[in-house]
Amino acid sequence: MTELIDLVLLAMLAITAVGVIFLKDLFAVVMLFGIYSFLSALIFVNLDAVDVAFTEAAVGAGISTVLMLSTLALTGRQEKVSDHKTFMPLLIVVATGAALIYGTLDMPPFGNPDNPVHQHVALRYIQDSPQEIGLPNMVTSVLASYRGFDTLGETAVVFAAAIGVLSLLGMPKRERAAIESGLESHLVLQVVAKIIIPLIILFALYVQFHGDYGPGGGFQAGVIAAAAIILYALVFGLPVATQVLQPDLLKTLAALGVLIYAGTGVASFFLGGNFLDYNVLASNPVAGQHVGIILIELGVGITVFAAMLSIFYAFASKAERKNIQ
Amino acid sequence: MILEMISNIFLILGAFFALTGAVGLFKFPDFFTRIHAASVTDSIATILLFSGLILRTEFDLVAVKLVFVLVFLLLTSPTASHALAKSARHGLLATSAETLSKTNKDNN
Amino acid sequence: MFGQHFLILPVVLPLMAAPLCIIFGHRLFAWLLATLVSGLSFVISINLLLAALEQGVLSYAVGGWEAPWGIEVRLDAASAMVLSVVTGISTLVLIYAKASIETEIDTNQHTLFYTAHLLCLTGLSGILSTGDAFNLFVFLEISSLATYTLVSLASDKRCLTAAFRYLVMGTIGATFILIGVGMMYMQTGTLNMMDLADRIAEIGGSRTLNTGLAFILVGVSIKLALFPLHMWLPPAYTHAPSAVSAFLASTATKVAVYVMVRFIFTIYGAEYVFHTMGMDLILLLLAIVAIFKCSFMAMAQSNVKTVLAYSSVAQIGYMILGISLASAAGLMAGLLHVFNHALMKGALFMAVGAVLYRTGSVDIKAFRGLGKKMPFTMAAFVIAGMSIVGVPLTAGFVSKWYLVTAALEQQNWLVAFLILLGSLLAVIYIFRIIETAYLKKPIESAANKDIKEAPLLMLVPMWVLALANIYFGLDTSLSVAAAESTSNWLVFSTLSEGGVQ
Amino acid sequence: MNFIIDYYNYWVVVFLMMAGFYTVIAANNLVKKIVGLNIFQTSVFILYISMGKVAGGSAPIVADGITVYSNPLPHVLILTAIVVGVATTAVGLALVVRIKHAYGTVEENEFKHKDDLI
Repeated sequence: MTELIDLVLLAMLAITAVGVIFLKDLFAVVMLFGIYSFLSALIFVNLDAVDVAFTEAAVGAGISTVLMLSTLALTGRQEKVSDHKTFMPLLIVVATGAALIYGTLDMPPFGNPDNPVHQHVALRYIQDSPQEIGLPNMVTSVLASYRGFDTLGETAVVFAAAIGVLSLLGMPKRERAAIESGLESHLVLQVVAKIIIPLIILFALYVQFHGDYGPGGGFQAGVIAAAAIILYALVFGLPVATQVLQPDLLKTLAALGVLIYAGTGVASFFLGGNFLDYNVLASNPVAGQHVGIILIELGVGITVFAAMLSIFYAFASKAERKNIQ
Repeated sequence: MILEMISNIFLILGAFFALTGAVGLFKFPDFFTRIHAASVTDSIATILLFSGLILRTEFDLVAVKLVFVLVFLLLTSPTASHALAKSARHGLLATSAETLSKTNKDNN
Repeated sequence: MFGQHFLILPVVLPLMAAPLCIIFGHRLFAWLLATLVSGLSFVISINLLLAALEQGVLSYAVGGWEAPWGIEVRLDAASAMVLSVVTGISTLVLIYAKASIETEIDTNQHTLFYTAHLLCLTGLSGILSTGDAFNLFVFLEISSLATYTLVSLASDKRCLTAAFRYLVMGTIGATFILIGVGMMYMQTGTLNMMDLADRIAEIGGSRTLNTGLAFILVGVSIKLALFPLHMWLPPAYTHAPSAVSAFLASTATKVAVYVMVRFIFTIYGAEYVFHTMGMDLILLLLAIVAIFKCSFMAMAQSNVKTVLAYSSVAQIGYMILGISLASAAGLMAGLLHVFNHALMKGALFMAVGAVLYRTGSVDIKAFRGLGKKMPFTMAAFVIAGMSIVGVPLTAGFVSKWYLVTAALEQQNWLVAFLILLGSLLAVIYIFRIIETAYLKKPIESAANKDIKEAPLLMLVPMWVLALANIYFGLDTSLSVAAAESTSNWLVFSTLSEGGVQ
Repeated sequence: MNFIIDYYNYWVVVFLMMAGFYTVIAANNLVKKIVGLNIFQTSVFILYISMGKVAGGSAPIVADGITVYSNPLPHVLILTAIVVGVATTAVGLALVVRIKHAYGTVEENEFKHKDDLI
């Protein structure tokens, strides 16, 4: 059954990918990309990667698509037809694809429990992590503790992206007067948005703190909370949103999250452990792990929330400036 | 046992409505009729599918979560359809009837 | 109590300083903090290098989880040497940047510049010190993202397309590395480099591992700008702010060369890569084409930064050539050239940046008569230029000498001859600039009259590097010892694990 | 037949990767290049997640009555990689916006100067 669903979803993915290649309407291309992301999220669920699916749906279909659409608002939605050379790219792609197919021939069979992947390192994560870390969600255990250094790097990447976008596009000015954006007429939207935005934020908090037990964690929570504010900005206008959450505050928050994460690591070596060794943070190791994981997930959540939102602000303010002109 | 039967009926009906919505999306002539077809999937199909799923749970936390998702979908999907239709009207997209009458006028 | 934690500090210090720069925001504070942190990392790296020369390998389990379950931070003399170069150059560049970016970057972007620089340093240090293949990818992406930002900070609009091209090619490279690491993981079930090496030696080879290696090599080749995947480098280095060009030219590609050495010698083993897969011939050919094609390209340019950028691609050819000789001597010569080239290119780009600061142009015409007007800057340029050419008593001579020796050791006369011929090409493109600066009459105009020597804050780091070129040309004990011990170690470990010969 | 069942997943993923890769190198429009880059990366994610699947296993969250779990490690790696992907996308799109502003076009073949080719 799993294989059948997998096959159907893969076929749909293939159709979507081909559509992206041939369509010239960029709006449709971006929408197809959103669909592509959702479909791959479904594949991830089907292959038991619920945390990944959650993130892919929130990021690929959510944030990435919104950013692409705001870019299109600034650059135009039609790809021009050109006599672009297609032969060389095709040749490169066919050669690369052939190399990959050659590589698949010795790959271990799909789904076989005897594969080396399932035999070596992963065994400890599956068998011992519930005792060593004390959390039922193994993905959170591995992400936050065994491979906490990766996740610190990931937080730094998000921070670097925020720095990059800010340096390229600049921040919206807070004091600018509200602009006639024609949004007042969308009364239904505004009423519904008012109802669901608190729900979304509540859900983000649930995802943040329930990530130890079910799918979720700081990253997903940060993206969902950012989505709530993005919705607010879309329905009520960017100037109103920047009054509520000021761009400068966001910049500081993004930096603060990284500091919380790295600071947890530094704290653990002042308490006598290695960097990011949470065992020393409390009297017994399991409690220490718990404290450490909550702290670093908080750091991740804050950075991701603030970084994603400031990236959106930067794009949206550019688009708005263009509308005024 | 009976619950499972009812659940099956709900699920099959839900799937049927989802399918009709998809067919309508392709078959109908203009944007507004298409969005009408699409909202069939949003409303009745979702309600039926979720009711069917809830009947299959043991009425524990999972059922509560499903109810939450259902409520959320019922709030957002019609709003999305509304916003789409309104933007389309705002962007002066014509219904097929209007287009027809316009071309007729042009021909005359 | 603190001693063992030194290993992680070169990564963590800049990582924590970057957000602090943003929180406090003032550019002077950001500059001070960045320079301080970078300098501190440099001192720590030197200590780590000395410790590594003594003890061999330093290892640190992040999070207290032993490898392969946790991520291991692992330094040997090779990585500690490159780490010292990276942190050292970063410190000098930061000192230099204070004056240099005043004319090249908008004032309210300065804090962002220092933050991005610190993040780039974090990424590079992370790549050098991690012992985990996937962790390497993460740090590679930190440094790459920061680099795209740094390149695009310049005021010339062409930096934008250069940064975009860099971003697209860099991301393709990173994705190729991701595919390769995935294939390795699939076959071995582990991500730790030492564990991977053991298991790959056990398996001995498979089509999946071959493909994984091919993808990693292509991905890394994009990052290190190996011909013909170098297209992103010349525009990026030409249009980036001078401080950024100086930093990137002397560190980023060098770190990528190090990554290639790691994957070839530590993880797969020289036996696998060179004998089973026959990569040595491909790499050798590409390296030689790179040296000649890009040296000729360098001659044809009128923008001096572009000349230096193409020269970088050619010099990378020498490093890859050393690696492709597949011998201890070749590897050592390659690593030595990594070290020396960082010194020369750093000084050259700094000198060009100083010219840009005073004259507002980097076209070769702007160099007319600068020998008199900016004597110290041009003298530093001459010294570093000699080093590129490989004149005796400079660092460049040492690495060329070892390269030729390594080629002759294999009775490879043709390669040895080509290395010398390549140096001759370097004479042409470097001398063209020096000739313009010293022998051509300056264009007399009002604006040209008041060109002065560059400010002290720019001269000092430039001269530190220029003198380092001479110092490491005379006293080769430290650099050669570091390169030698590492290459012995690298090849030795592959021999013992692979059980060759 | 077994051979196909064992490998079909990988082959389709290879096709998807190459579709994305082709879009990156062949597309004329910079936004489309970024979309292609995303498709390329997402397909690599599917490759990783496929290798973590254990037939008959379930999501790696401890629950009563479940004995076989899929491998959590690829999930962790891909979580990180997704974040890296969106970070790159954001910076790339910001560059596109600036390029449009500076050059007035985002079509590759409309950049006049040779240096501006991407």
